[in-house]
Amino acid sequence: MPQINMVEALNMALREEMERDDRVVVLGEDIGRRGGVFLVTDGLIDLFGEERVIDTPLTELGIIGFSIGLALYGLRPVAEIQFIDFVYEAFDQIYSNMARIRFRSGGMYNVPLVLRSPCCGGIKGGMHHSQSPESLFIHTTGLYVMMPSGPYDAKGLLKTAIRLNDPVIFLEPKSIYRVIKEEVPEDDYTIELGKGKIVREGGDITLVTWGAMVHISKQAADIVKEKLGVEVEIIDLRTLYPYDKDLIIDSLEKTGRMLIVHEAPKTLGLGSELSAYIVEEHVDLLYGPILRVTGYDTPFPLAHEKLYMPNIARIYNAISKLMEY
Amino acid sequence: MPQINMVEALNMALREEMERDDRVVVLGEDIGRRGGVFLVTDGLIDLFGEERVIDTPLTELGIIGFSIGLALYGLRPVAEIQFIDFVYEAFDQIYSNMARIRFRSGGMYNVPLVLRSPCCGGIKGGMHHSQSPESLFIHTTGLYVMMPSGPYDAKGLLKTAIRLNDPVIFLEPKSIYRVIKEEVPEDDYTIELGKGKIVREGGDITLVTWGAMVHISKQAADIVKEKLGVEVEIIDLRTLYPYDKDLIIDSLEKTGRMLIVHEAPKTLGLGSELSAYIVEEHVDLLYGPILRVTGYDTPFPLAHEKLYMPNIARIYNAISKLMEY
Amino acid sequence: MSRIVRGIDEASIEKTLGIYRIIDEEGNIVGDEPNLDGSTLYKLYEYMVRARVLDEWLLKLQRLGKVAIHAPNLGQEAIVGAVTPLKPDDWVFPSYRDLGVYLVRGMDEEEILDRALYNQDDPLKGSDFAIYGNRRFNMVPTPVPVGNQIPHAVGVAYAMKYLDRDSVTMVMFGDGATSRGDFHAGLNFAGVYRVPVIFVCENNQWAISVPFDRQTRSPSIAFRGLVYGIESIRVDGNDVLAMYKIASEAVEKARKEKEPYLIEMLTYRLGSHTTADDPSKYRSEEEVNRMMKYEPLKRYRNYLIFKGVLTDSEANELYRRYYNYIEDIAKKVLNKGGLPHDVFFHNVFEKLPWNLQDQLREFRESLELMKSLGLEVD
Amino acid sequence: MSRIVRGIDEASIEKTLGIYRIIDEEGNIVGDEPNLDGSTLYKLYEYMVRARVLDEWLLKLQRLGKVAIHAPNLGQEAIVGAVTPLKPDDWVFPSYRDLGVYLVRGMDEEEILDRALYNQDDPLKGSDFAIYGNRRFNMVPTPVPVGNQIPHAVGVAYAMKYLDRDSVTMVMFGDGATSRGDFHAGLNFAGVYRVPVIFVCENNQWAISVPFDRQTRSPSIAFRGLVYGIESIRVDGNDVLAMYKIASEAVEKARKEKEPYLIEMLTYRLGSHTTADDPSKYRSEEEVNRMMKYEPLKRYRNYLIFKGVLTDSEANELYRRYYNYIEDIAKKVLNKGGLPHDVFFHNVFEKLPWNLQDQLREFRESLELMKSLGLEVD
Ligand SMILES: Cc1ncc(C[n+]2csc(CCOP(=O)(O)OP(=O)(O)O)c2C)c(N)n1
Ligand SMILES: Cc1ncc(C[n+]2csc(CCOP(=O)(O)OP(=O)(O)O)c2C)c(N)n1
Ligand SMILES: [Mg+2]
Ligand SMILES: [Mg+2]
Repeated sequence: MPQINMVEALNMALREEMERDDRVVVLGEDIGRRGGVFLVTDGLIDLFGEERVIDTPLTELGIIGFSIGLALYGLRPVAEIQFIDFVYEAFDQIYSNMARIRFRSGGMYNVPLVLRSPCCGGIKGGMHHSQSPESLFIHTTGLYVMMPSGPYDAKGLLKTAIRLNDPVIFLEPKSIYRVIKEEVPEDDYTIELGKGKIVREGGDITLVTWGAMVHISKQAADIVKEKLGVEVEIIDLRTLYPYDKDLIIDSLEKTGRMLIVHEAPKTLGLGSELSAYIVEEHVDLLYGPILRVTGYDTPFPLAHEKLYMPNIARIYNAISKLMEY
Repeated sequence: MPQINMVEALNMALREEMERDDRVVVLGEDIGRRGGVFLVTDGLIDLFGEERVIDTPLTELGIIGFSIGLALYGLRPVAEIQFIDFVYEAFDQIYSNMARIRFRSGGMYNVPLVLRSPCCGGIKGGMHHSQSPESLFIHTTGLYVMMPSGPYDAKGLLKTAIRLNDPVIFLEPKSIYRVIKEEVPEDDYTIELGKGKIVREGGDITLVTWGAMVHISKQAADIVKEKLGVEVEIIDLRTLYPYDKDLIIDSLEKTGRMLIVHEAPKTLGLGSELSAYIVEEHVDLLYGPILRVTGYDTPFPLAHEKLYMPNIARIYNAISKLMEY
Repeated sequence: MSRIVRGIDEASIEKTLGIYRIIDEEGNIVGDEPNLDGSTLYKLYEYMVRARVLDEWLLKLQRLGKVAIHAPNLGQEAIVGAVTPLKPDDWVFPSYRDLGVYLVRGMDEEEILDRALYNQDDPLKGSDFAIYGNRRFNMVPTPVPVGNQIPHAVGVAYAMKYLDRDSVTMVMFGDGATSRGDFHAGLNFAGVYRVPVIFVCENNQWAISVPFDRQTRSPSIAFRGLVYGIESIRVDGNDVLAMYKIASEAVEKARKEKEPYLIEMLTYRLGSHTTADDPSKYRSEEEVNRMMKYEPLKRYRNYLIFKGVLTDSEANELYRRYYNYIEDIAKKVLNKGGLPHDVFFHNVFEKLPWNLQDQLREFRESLELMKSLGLEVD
Repeated sequence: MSRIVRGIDEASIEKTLGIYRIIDEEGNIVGDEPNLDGSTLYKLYEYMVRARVLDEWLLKLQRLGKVAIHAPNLGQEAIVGAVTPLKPDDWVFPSYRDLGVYLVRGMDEEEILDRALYNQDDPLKGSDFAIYGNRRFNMVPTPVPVGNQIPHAVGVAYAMKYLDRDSVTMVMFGDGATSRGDFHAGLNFAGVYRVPVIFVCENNQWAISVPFDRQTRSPSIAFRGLVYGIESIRVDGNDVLAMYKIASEAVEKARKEKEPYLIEMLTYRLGSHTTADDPSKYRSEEEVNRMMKYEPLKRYRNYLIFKGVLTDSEANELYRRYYNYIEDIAKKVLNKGGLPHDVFFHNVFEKLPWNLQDQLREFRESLELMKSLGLEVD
């Protein structure tokens, strides 16, 4: 099996789903001839024509509002927002409609719409090409939220998302679009909603993370092992809502120590919910505090983004602190 | 001193600030002749004319985008969003501009804009006249967020908000607009940003809350005292970002038990951050878990809103559980 | 300026600046009557009467504290003319002020009252107030944020065309809604993709307290349609025949040519914005009285009497019949039980995620506790 | 259709559907020349040359890996004509493709390069890429989300009028931006409130890969202005004299009458969207070559030579002079140091709230730790 990157895996997922079900359509800015600015939709217009691979005018509100209509009538739109940082014009459509139509209609209508978008930092994208706003969607109620950390998961999760009968926010960490290659089968496989994965086993600390931070966390874990002899278990959540609480609890039963790593700003990043949930329901599992290594509570900067984002030193530091308990 | 309600107190604050500083202007839908649908701006158009009391077209994006311009040029706009549930069309302007212009411009420009809006449930307003989205603003980074629980604080906080050189989201729990009356001086007083208040003293449990939930919490505390003999200390945060961590810590030093009550959905409600912060930095103060009594993770319903919102029984229940530690 | 630039010519502009009408405020014929048989003419009247009577009842039930809020449709009943040409498979996105639309689509008074009272039979299960809809009638419940439904309708129309269906979509919204991004995006998409959607803007001159002049400086709403490449017309929205005729043409064009269409229904909101409003703060009674003479029922009744389709006493009898009919229904629906306590946990997702399962468990415990504490369960 | 409905008459519509120009693509005079002295005529040319040379240098620095991203302005240099009539107290909201605008406002090449490299002298302190602005020049840095600045400009213009200032505001944006809610809301507010704002839409036919036809079915962008009650005109945007003349009129009108104005600058994006783009995927080289003959510098040079304001060799010399000038500046700025590591903690708020103080402390510790772990501090 050849190794492919995440862009290719996503492209494969879209192509296969479009072949499988002609209700699947893709739309967004520059996703046609241009193939998307990151080429995730590359070539689809040649295969499926411009009625199924729909270039839109420049309005995110329009893209999502229109996609909701497509979904109401039974299509399965996959809408690309060019960068998640541009989604906010559509926030009313997302918050008040995409997430609420099933509820508003007493269950008569549903919105099987996937909003996929490149997210997160690491490409020197500055304030508006780097953000990690998953919290906003998770708090909305009515949306599933996913973020893969590599090509294999990306394909399987996107297929799952497309087949769900409820709306999904599908976030793609762009900094690893082309960096990580994996074997990705041409078969039809899906990855269950709400299931995380242990990507590194260890008995001392449970490190919960997702997206590109999985890889930084692994590097940090190796250094920590080497320098401190500490074994870190790393959980890649993959689905951020609903997150895999059982996997976290099982791991904490071994380790008793918890660290969360994410790129989003600390205050009300998903880390706060994970921490609060464990303290509320499973405080007895803990030896000490739950720590968070996250983006700072500032806008995402262009200058020194590598220092703004969680890095090995900060993870190392948090692990050392946790090992004091 | 006569007793007045929150609507009157807010009206007084606006009038006094407009008299004090002619850069203060108010704007929004139906805030002129109509005086706002809750009458917070009632009479201002007669005093200050329609150039300072500006009825706008029906677009929240327009209201906030335009207000940002007013603020950039040195005015001090107070923009009303008729219900906070309608703010989302403006979310791009809020998230990408109102909260980011100081940062984007390297500190050269600032946006002294107050977005005030009725929020929260309790008036049978259904999905789109009842929500408590403070988390979205707190996580944005770059916004101050306030929510008063009574007339006196409402006046003082609004004056503080208007005089700050940074943007403020000012949320007004509409269910208590006319229910609670207090003595409110005609003087010019302000309430410091970031300072909470102990509204009930007690040594057993620290209950952190804000807005209309302050009053439900007080009622619950009385019942708990009567039935269980437990003394609850209630903190009204007043400012939600930055929240008054010192007041919480001081109280926890006495009580060792923490309960958070808010109307917003549980997952990633501000309660999660308060909990995560205490566990991260002050875990040693705690005897057991930190509990949350909140809105459920569903859209805000019309039917049975009183059961959806935190109520006395749920608070009672949480307190009983906490007292097991 | 007679050259045509992308559909912009003198005639197309004139259509957006004039006012198309067939009968005047006295019921006199001043335009081209459509070719309709007596029973169709009568049906239009009957729907308008039903809408008006139902409106009165909803106001009454609101005053009695049974209905939380109601947005009166007094003066705007001629909207029934816009929906009558539609087929059952066509989709409608109504506004919140559209009692006549719900009735024409097949929703009956009982279902509307169940909804207004959100009792056990509420089809929308107590989700929100003052909104109506039902999949059975291909009528999507209105989002309360004004204008949200506009791009939805365009998406539905695109899907109809994509799936080669013979259907069209119609969407209603007010003059205030035209200021929103949803309007701009929706009409632009429709213009670019050429889909079978009919936009009906009920320009009732007011958005709560904001008059049309303060909402926009566009010479008309219809004129706005031209910048999206959409054929547009301004119609006397209190003339149900004009509404019917133009809508029929628009629906046919949309169905056959897969083309969008904008109808500005020029009308006037005679009542308060909602039962929570106090219009005396911002507009004079004199203006309302002046506008009363243009209201749609009286003129159409005169026309029908002139045509021999109706007599005065038949008209009065029709009104009384529906008044009593709704009185009976009101009694019935007021006696129905409420929705289950845990109703709001359902219909968030197809299946409850674990956190909602946990919360539902806690919720049920809390109901027990309420009882044991002697607290009232709502 | 000669009757006037709120400013809609034949002439006003014609202005939005025609193309106003003064010199053609060969530099021949085909319209009314403005009355300008030689030095003003020369200045316009000099700014265009500076913009073009700077553009070339930014592309070069990007290829060398020194600049992260650049949005070329090749072909759109005549935008300098729009800003030249403004006074220092007037405010400008530029777009990201507006090198000439920054120069006319007084920002020099060194500051622009400091910004592009976000070095220690970056006035915007490393906040974002490809944006420019400075309070000293009353030029607000562009938000990256397309169109956000449009309602801001209207607010500033309102404040100018409210405070009785003698100033006006000008805002630039692309054809793609007209699809956004910001455009719709901004123009509507300007139309309703009658404020001194000049909208300049640089319609360069493309929004990345989306051609104008797929962006909107409006016959022109200028035509769109009419629905907001705004006087509007379409101008040959590669004719710097036409741009200058119309902008002068618009600025004067805005200043005196406190009225909004929309100028559609009809132009063409000759380069890629940004250095990250690959236009070969969506448009033909043949189209670009065809459009090259309309580019603004050549035709204006011909005109100036014809007018005796410039010789061919002076023109070449001017180009070379700026080329070398920027070469020197590039060397200088590349040697400047970077911004402090903790720069991003500042300018979130006027004062650091406690959580940012705590985080700043942790941040400083982490820098120490990085060093001790032998990790590179960026
Ligand atoms: C986005 C949004 N903002 C504000 C409101 C509050 N509101 C409800 S109806 C209304 C006026 C609507 O006017 P119009 O569109 O003309 O419809 P009409 O009520 O006249 O039928 C307003 C401001 C809302 N529902 N949605
Ligand atoms: C809201 C938003 N969506 C998407 C983008 C990505 N993007 C950057 S420029 C651009 C095209 C802009 O086209 P236009 O407005 O015509 O300006 P031009 O680049 O042609 O000067 C797009 C889609 C963005 N910056 N902002
Ligand atoms: Mg209206
Ligand atoms: Mg363009």
